Amino acid sequence: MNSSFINMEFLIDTFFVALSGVPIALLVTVVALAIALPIGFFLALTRINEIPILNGFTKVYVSFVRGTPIIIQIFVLYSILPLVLASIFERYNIDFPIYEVNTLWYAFIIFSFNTAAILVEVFRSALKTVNAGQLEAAYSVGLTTAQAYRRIIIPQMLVSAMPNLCTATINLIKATSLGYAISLQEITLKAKVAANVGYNYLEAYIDIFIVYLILCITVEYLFKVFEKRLSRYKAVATA
Amino acid sequence: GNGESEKSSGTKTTEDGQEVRVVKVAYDQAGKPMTFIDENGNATGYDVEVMKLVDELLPEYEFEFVGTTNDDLLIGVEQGKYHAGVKNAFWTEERTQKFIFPQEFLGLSSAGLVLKKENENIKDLSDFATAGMTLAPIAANNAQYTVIAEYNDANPDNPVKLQAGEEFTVDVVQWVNEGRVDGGVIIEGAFKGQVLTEGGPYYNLKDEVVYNEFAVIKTWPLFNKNEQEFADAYDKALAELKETDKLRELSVEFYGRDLFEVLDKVER
Amino acid sequence: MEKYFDINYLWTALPQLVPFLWITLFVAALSVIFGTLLGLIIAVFKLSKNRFLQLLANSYITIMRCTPSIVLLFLVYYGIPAFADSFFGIYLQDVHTGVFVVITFSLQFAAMMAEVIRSAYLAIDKGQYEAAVSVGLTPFQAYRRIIFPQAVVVALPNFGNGLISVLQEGALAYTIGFIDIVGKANLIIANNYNTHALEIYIALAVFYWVLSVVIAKIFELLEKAFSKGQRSLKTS
Amino acid sequence: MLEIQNVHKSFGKNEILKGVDLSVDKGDVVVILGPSGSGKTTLLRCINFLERADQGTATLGDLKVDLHSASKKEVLAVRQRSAFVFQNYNLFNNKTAIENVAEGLIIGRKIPKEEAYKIAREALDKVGLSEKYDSYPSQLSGGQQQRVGIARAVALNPDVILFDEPTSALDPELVGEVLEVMKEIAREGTTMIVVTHEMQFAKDVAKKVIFMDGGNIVEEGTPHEIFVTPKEERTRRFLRRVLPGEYDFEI
Amino acid sequence: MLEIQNVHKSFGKNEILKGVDLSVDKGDVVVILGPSGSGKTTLLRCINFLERADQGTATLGDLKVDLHSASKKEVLAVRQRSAFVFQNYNLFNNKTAIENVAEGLIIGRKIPKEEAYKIAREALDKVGLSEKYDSYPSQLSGGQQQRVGIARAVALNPDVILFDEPTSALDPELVGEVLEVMKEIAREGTTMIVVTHEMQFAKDVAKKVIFMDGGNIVEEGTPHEIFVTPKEERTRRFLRRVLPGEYDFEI
Ligand SMILES: Nc1ncnc2c1ncn2[C@@H]1O[C@H](COP(=O)(O)OP(=O)(O)OP(=O)(O)O)[C@@H](O)[C@H]1O
Ligand SMILES: Nc1ncnc2c1ncn2[C@@H]1O[C@H](COP(=O)(O)OP(=O)(O)OP(=O)(O)O)[C@@H](O)[C@H]1O
Ligand SMILES: [Mg+2]
Ligand SMILES: [Mg+2]
Repeated sequence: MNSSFINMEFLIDTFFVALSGVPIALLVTVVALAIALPIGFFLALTRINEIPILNGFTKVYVSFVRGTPIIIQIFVLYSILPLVLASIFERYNIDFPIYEVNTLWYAFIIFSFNTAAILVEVFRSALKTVNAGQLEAAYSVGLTTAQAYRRIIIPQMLVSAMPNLCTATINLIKATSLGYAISLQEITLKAKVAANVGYNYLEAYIDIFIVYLILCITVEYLFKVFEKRLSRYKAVATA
Repeated sequence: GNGESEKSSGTKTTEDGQEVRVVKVAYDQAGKPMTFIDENGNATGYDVEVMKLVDELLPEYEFEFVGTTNDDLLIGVEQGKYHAGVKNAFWTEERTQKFIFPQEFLGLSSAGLVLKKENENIKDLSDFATAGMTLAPIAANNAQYTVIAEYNDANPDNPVKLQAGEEFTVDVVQWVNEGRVDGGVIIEGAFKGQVLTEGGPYYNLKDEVVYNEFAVIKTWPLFNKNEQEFADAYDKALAELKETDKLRELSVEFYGRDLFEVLDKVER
Repeated sequence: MEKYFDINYLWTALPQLVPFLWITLFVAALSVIFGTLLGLIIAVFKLSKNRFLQLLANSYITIMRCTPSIVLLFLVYYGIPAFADSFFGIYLQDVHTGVFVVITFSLQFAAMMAEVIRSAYLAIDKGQYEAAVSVGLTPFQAYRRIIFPQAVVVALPNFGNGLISVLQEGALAYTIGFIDIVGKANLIIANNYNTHALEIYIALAVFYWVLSVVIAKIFELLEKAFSKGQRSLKTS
Repeated sequence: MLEIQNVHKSFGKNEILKGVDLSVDKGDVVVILGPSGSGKTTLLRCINFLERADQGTATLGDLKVDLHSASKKEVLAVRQRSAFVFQNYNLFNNKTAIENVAEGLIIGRKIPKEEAYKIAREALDKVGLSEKYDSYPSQLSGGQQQRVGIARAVALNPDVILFDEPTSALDPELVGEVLEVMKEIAREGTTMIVVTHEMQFAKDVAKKVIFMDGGNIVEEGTPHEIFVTPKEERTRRFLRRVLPGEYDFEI
Repeated sequence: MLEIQNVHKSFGKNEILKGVDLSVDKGDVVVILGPSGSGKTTLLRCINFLERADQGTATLGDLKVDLHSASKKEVLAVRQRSAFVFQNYNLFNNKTAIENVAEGLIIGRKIPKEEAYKIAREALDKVGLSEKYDSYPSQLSGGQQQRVGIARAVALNPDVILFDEPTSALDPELVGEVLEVMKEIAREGTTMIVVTHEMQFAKDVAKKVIFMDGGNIVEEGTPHEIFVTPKEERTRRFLRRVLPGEYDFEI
């Protein structure tokens, strides 16, 4: 065993550097989810109810997001967005300092854009698991559609959506690691910057690995707890 | 690094019975004009061409050039996957713990700021910092990052806002011209290739942006820690080369300028 | 923005990228083959009654699930040779980069497939197995002739999704110097002094998009072909 | 009380209901019989707007609506005056028995929570589920679930309750308990339209029996008229198939 | 023909079968009755090794096996001499009707393909499905599916066929067709053990009726003994709940 191979001191120091990127990674995750959840749900409804134009739009949108690597999405949006906005602002003489916008905003937009498309599919399949009879029963006792969704359909749908939501969240957290490409001050970038000084890349990647592992396992655990609470009503039928 | 890897490097015997050691020299395949792959798929660039000259002077070695990425080059040379690597690397104290820096530097690199024409008066980093300007992100594994970071360490009261990013997402010249940032760090050769060469991608911007050199820096090949012998051989060859005009010619070919003329002003 | 966006870069990039498409597909195909085999083993572990094997399978799946591909890629690429060297004195530095790429994505695909295979297996009603043995088939015959063909149908859509995602993860392989379609795109960009990357990346996106649509279509057809006799899931 | 006129309904090119008329007086129980696919379920669903009819009207007390073009408000009004008991219960899976019953009262009828729960408890007591207030549907047997379904309908105190084969998803042994509850409710004077194959129930409880086939009402009359002296050959053929050979029907 | 002795089976701490003995003579039909949860299904499943009993023996002709510790070879031997008709059919979803019937013959019994298909066709003809050879289960009605299930069992020409509530998943109108087929097969002299709630069938066909409760055989006898003059109070209580009030049993 070659002890000089891994620099323990650096490994430990950089662990904390990597850890300091966690708040940003989580912030991006939470904001992206907060934006993507309602949009994803709304678009899922347009798919299920086959609303003419929106349905087609959603299909293309989802197929693009699922069909192309996220790193490419990040890059394309990061390049195009300011160009498009700048030329729009120019045309309408809006004086907005588009280039002084913090990268964090790009991260919010990009990851929301991506996550919303993923959630469309999550919600669509979850909605399908709720028996149509539930909606009919709600109607039959005099609930309106909105009331029926809020009180009966969504709580049940969430339960079957939970595992996929968990996966989507974990994938989102992992995807923020690609935020390094747009200078997002998250885990990977921080560790890599630290590694650059002495070229301690292997150590840095081990640290990144550990941080993500802790982060994602925690998230996984929280989801499990939440799922259990949500699905109380599914209590094993005692025959 | 470790001892065993040495055994594995191949050896060949030439017709006249001499033992020839095959060594792998990695280069950053995306580092035009220092190191890159030309249209025919061959390794070239200033650093690579110098190493080819070195190879010619070292009959006991045969160089095998391996194109790769920055990150891989650094780790690969450190681990011994490659025996040496060229990537327009600058010297830092920390790096000497991981790699052998030879006695003789490989070449010179002119680093400067890309600015809009109207900001021509910004001559160096301290002007830039004083003006409170924004700098395009630099890849964390790029030596330019270290240069700026070192400037900031030396001038804690007038630092440049430094951001790490990724090479391929930042189109420096375009960003400056758009106004997305006020300035960006660039190597002179790259600037000339993009903007000043007819047919270059941003030749149309030649009157819009300027290049203001702030430093000329020595660049080094990196050797694996166990390759002292190889590094010594390199030193011998390079000293020989510096007696000739060959390096100057390559500098003109790839950077459009003989940087050795300003060698006495180079600080690091 | 016309100044910056020059569609010519896109057109000239397309034909240059095509020859590298097959490398991307080749890597994905190998990863899918090895990943499926490994995934099958892990699924069997997870379905087994042995607590230790279950733990092993669960840990494997969790770790793979929680590791960003790029991190896994680097750990495999640098970790395996270092490990082999330090502990066994085996020299792996000459091994082609592609091998590490395939290992990485096989490991990842296996975790995905383990879950796909497991849930497909569980989706088949136990009664099918019971009916098979009750007419005198051996357990092995029952799996091969009755359970397996039905489970394949269930697994197909998820398998297709997994395939698409492996293709996409492959986009990160260039970071260790692997020249597939993304690597080639990066070389083209480098040869333009890192300019006009946007056009090249859009060209890439087009490739990936078309590819994924084609794959999804193929799997839809496969599913239809394989599911003769299956009830359509439309609930009346 | 409830009068339905000229209900037409097609799915695609299939005409399922071909102009059905039906009237129920207050407090009466009407049983609908008919072979599978004859349109019994569809008729009930059209009355409650779970399907939109192509044509037809419904008069519920003083409320007259067009079954094809009723406004959202009218639909809600009809639903608040009627209740539906489903073949497969359709209890809200995410709510306990008492919440299931109270839901329509609190949200649909805007009855204060406390009062709603009081009504819900009474309804559950009536169907013999005093012990099961806080059980989720998944913790109840089929017969218990259907009794919650009935309590949910009864609690709304609707003008009419529509039952769609309420016992056909139950194990044979559990059928009895549900029929018993239904008889009890009928005895209290609730207006009911019941689709069922339970002849004994029809005989004991129905004021009127309707035989449907192919989207039309073929014959209607008292249980005695339909079971013992059916006029139509189609009715006779159907009864012969459904009633066991030795079934000796006496009224 | 088939003799079962002292079968014990527990799931966890629940003892489901508490030492059941049973014997069937060649060509006889035995009907097993009993409340839900009494262990009827478990008993049949133990005989066919779909569950491993904790204790017990079975003698099938000259083959005697231990229900707890039989070897793989013995299990296969028992399964090849017996057949099982499942409550919910369990047809192979990925195979057509005729493939369903032929599968066991070709793969299990190693009968040449052509001959197997000939046998399969005959079996399907016997249950009245000559038109449906190439239909997949999803294209058949419940009654038709169950008839394929019976054909699949009959084609194997087993020493005994085990039926587990073969009509209870069927719509009331479809029950008749399946019972008819079963009667026909019984008449041909096939040995059968049938768990069912169809009293009429038991009355018409059974040589012996067995009443189980709580994992034990409570009473057994001819249909007349069990239905008309049951000795045990538990039997009487059960029959009262299952048979309609006015059911007038005559033998
Ligand atoms: N949503 C629908 N789309 C298309 N056809 C339908 C739909 N709902 C019902 N049908 C068809 O309408 C016909 C009548 O159905 P309905 O459920 O009303 O019959 P039913 O008398 O209730 O029969 P059952 O006794 O089997 O419940 C059937 O042929 C059925 O296939
Ligand atoms: N795999 C199992 N694990 C645990 N308990 C089981 C299992 N299978 C059956 N049981 C239990 O064994 C008891 C008897 O079940 P069994 O299915 O044999 O009853 P049955 O007489 O066939 O009833 P039914 O008429 O409802 O089909 C039930 O209480 C059931 O819950
Ligand atoms: Mg119906
Ligand atoms: Mg049973």
